[in-house]
Amino acid sequence: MPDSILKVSNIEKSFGALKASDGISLDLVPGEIHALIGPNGAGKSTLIKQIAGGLKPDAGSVQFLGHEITGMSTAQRARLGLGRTFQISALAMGFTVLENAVLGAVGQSGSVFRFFKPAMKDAALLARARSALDRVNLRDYENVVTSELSHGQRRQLEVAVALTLAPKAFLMDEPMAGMGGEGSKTLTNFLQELKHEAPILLVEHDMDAVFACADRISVLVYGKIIATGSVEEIRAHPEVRVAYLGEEDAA
Amino acid sequence: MISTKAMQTLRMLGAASAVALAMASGAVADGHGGKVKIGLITTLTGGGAALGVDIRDGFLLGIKQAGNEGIEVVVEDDQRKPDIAVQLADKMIQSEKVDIMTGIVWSNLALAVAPAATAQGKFYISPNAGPAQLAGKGCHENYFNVAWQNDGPHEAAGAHAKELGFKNPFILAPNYPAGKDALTGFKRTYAGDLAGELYTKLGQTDYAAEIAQIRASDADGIFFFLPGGMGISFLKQYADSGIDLPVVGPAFSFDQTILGAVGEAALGIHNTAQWSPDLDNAASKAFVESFKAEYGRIPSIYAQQAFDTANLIVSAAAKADVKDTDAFREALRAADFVSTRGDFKFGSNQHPIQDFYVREVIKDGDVFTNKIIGVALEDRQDVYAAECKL
Amino acid sequence: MTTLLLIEQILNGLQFGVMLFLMAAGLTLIFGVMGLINLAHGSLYMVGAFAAAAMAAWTGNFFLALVASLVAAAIVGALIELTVIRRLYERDHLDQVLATFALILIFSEATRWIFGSFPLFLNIPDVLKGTVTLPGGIEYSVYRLTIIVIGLAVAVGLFLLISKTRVGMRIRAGENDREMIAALGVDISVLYTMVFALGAALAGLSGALVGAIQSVEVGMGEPVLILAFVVIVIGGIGSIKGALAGAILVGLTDTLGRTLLPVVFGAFMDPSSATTVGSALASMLIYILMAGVLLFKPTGLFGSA
Amino acid sequence: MLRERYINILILAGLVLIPAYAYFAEEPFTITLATRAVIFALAGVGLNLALGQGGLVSFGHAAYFGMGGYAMGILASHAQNYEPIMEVPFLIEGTNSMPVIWLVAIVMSALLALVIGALSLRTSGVYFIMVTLAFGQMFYYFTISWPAYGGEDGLSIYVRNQFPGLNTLDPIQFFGICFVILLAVLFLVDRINKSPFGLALNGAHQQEERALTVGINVYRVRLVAFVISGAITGLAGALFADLNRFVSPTMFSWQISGEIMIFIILGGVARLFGPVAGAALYIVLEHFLGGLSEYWFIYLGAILLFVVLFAKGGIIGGLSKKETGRAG
Repeated sequence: MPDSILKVSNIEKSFGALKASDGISLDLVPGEIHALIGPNGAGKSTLIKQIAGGLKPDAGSVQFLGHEITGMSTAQRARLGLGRTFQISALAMGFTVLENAVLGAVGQSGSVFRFFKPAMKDAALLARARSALDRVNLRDYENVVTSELSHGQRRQLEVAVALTLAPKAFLMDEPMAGMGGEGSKTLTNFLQELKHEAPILLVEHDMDAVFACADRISVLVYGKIIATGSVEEIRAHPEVRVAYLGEEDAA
Repeated sequence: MISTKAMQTLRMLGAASAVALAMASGAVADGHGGKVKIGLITTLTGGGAALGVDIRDGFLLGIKQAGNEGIEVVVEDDQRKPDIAVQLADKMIQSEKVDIMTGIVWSNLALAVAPAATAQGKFYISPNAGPAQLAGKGCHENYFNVAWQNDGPHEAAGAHAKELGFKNPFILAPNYPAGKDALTGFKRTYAGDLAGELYTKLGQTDYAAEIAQIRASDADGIFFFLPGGMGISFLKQYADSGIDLPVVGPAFSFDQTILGAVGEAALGIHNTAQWSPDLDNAASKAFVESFKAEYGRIPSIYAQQAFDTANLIVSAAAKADVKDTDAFREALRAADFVSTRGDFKFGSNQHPIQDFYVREVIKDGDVFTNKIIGVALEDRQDVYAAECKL
Repeated sequence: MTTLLLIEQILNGLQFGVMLFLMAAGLTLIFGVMGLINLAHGSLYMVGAFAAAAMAAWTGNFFLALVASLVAAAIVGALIELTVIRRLYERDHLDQVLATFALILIFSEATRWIFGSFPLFLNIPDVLKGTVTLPGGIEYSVYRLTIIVIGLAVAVGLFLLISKTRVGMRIRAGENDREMIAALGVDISVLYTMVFALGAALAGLSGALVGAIQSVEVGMGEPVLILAFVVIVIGGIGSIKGALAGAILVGLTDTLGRTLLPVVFGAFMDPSSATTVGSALASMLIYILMAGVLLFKPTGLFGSA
Repeated sequence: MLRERYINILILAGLVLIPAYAYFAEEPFTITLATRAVIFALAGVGLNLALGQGGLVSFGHAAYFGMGGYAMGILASHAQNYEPIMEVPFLIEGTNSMPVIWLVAIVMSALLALVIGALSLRTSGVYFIMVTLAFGQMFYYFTISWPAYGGEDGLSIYVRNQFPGLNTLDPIQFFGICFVILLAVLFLVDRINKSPFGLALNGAHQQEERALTVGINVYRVRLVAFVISGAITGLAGALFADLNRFVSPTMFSWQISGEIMIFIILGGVARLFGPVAGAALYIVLEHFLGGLSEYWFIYLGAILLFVVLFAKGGIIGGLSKKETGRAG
């Protein structure tokens, strides 16, 4: 197995009596989509926050490209190349599509403290932003105000903004949420392509999508990873069937 | 003539029958014929508006009784903000082209406005504030004060404390320039031992901690200067504290604008001022009667000072044309008017040399007011006059 | 300074704190439940004081005056909630600040228009006048003790109201999830009007209580309002417990600061400058306290992130 | 957007033409009023950078306004009395040169904003509003009780400070100085708004998470914006002190903070010219309503309430029929 890009080792996080992360370890290797699934309340969002920044684990470590990032801020992790999309679109709704993408480019270029040259006239920033928009087919919408985009288009823009960072790995939180079957399929195909550029840690609720595109799956239940393996292995895993799939079927 | 705004005010206040007063100055426009335009800037909104309202009312009453057609008054509200006061002064000088400015209640506002007015060749005649700066080194030939230099009432209180036989009083005032001047003024004439000296926060409303300190000290009396709401709060809380030490203070916390709100808590307290509504002279009695008739309340010292200010201006206007600055200044200096406080004359720095009375708070029917019980200082001139080079 | 005096000053600090708590409780309750920052809370304090003064002047009865303050402030509170405040719940804090700032302007001048510029009279009732001797020989004002008792009673009452009653449950639910409570069939807008009126009534009550030993005048609410803000920021906005803790902390810091600091500086300065410097520092002390608390706990002592 | 641009030009034209008319009609007070509007506009433009672009609702900008004022007051009073400000460890003299005073005012208020901002920006939302308010109050009480520079009495400067080649006491010339500064600052702020920094600041206002996840250090961006904002408001304070030839602690009062916010909301939040239109309207209201009634604050309050509740975009928003004020 190739060296992992992202490595989470024995993370622990408690909120009072509740153990939200109970010795979690997982990794992400080049070229893969690693899906993280688990029922509601399993501790997925807590884990994401500890990987992306914003929440510091009580114990354990997070390593990214060989760097110890456990104590780093969200912004520092982003600058190292951790691209992220959100479950609920986190976009500047008053900005145009292009402005949102340029914002990503500004962050990537580290040119935040430039006060005089207009950002929307900076060729380098614009080129980077537009190429990201091209890849998600939003180039034609670049002058549309983001709040006027459809739900699916916002998900695409989320991905585009992450792309402007030229990330070394993606952390995607339910990118398929709320998308129709067609949109979901298109996005799945796109992710299959994208994973060769940078591996993707995919947190997803949509089982069909996960089974369709993941190379590996980890199952999180009550703050613990109960199984990691290929699609087939997970389908067959008895504990998973009881803990998770059983519930899903019942529901 | 009184400008429309002032006119409205007068009408608003129901000025149907003006009590005609035989003003000895006979201030009717005579041969000089020159018109006088007066700008009155005072506090009519927000905290402290009561003082400004009395100044305006007293002043307009004086002008009205003079019946001088040649005098016009423009009234503006400074909201107790120095920058607004300065702006209004600019307006009055630049647009209204007034000859004389007056009306300011507060020392800090006067310090902003008076130098600006005199620097532009106008007269400023203060009906209330008398900061030391303007009485001493910063005195100006076109600046007159008809009320007192700020230290005056405090010096009177100090003299009275000494006379009452205070051996070890506790003194307190807010921590701002006027507060410091107050304690300095008191100490100047009292000149004895102190049980304690406290500066409180400006605008403070709870004095439990200070009262506890007074109780714990071996003070035999109290002097305090806490103007406006601060004084009301202190007096109520002091009355409720069970401490029974004699209190003296300047009139500011025992004035007609405040007594109604303090009530019984102020009864019997000795305070010092240059005037009292019961002062025994014809001009004062006539003033109190006409003020009551006009506005339905007993005039405060602020109203009295403003009334005197108006009469001073009227008297000068009768003698000289305001455009002839030197002649008009001489006419003001002569102070040839019948003051409600009896004798009135200016010192070399154009601040009054006057008597300060000791007054006692009494209840007259169901109205709280003051009664003169003695004289604290006679013909007192402020100490800053020596520094004034006029 | 003797121990006895120190104890008395601590009592004074406590009483000042309790007074602030009455004001801060309503402010923090309204913020906690509706997420609204209400600058006009000081105006409701003023309304209470003026209503009490008017009632006392009319009937001569202090207890009727207290009732009047509660009722008047609650009614005015409900009225502004219905006309203005409820349009602000969904708005950002900037809008809330400005709209309630506008209400201050309107209330202050309208009060002056109705009652005139002169301060009003309101006094302590005869039964509460004078002092009692506490154990240890401290002579203390009965009225101030009464304020401490009323304040603590209000604190207990609020705790019980919120933790034990149905209305309290609704308040807590409203705090957490507006939609859920709406789904449960509770008319949330009625609930909000009630909570706002309750907060207003508390402000009115404290205005009347304080008005009896202070000055009832236009503009009396703003200095207290700012102190109440400091209190709830220190305590954690939205927390009644925090408001109580913050109020007492501010009360003690202010009272002890202004009595002790001049003494402390007197140890190495001449008395006159010690008083000056000490008083100057004392007037800034609570703000320094607040900055200190926020440095370590950016959401206040009992605040949640 | 185009329409907003015409409105902006109209506002500027009004600000030039009214004093010009007043100059020929010999009504110097109107020029003084216009100068006041321009200075308030400048203070508002400063706050608007933090508040409008950055979403940082500072209720304590009076601190910088006052700091700028006192920078002027202290320097000029020392120059007036021929006393150096300090001699040890090195000599600092007072000055009555406007450019020097402006520089000092900018630097001092920027430093103050750096300290207050560094502390306040650890908090957010209502805490931020109240903490900035409390810091402003702290300086208010400090200046009142600090005896060296007049305490509550403030400081009077008898002659307006000097600007090379101009007679600053002439109302129209002083107006010119203030107006040119306003134009320069408007230009500067417009550039900042459009720069990568402005994009990051506004982006962080709209969606903080997003700004963080693209690698932007939001805290530092906000702090820098806060410092620039404070510095501009401080410059306005220095000019205001020179307009009145007087400084006092009221420049630090929370009502001033409130008024600066009112200029922004009246004109339109996050619009470059919002504070300019708002300050001008405020001065007009103050002048005319103040003349109509002793109780004019009731009307001001009602107008403000109406704008906040029903006319969110302020004057410019109302005229350009565009609700949001994101300067793109």
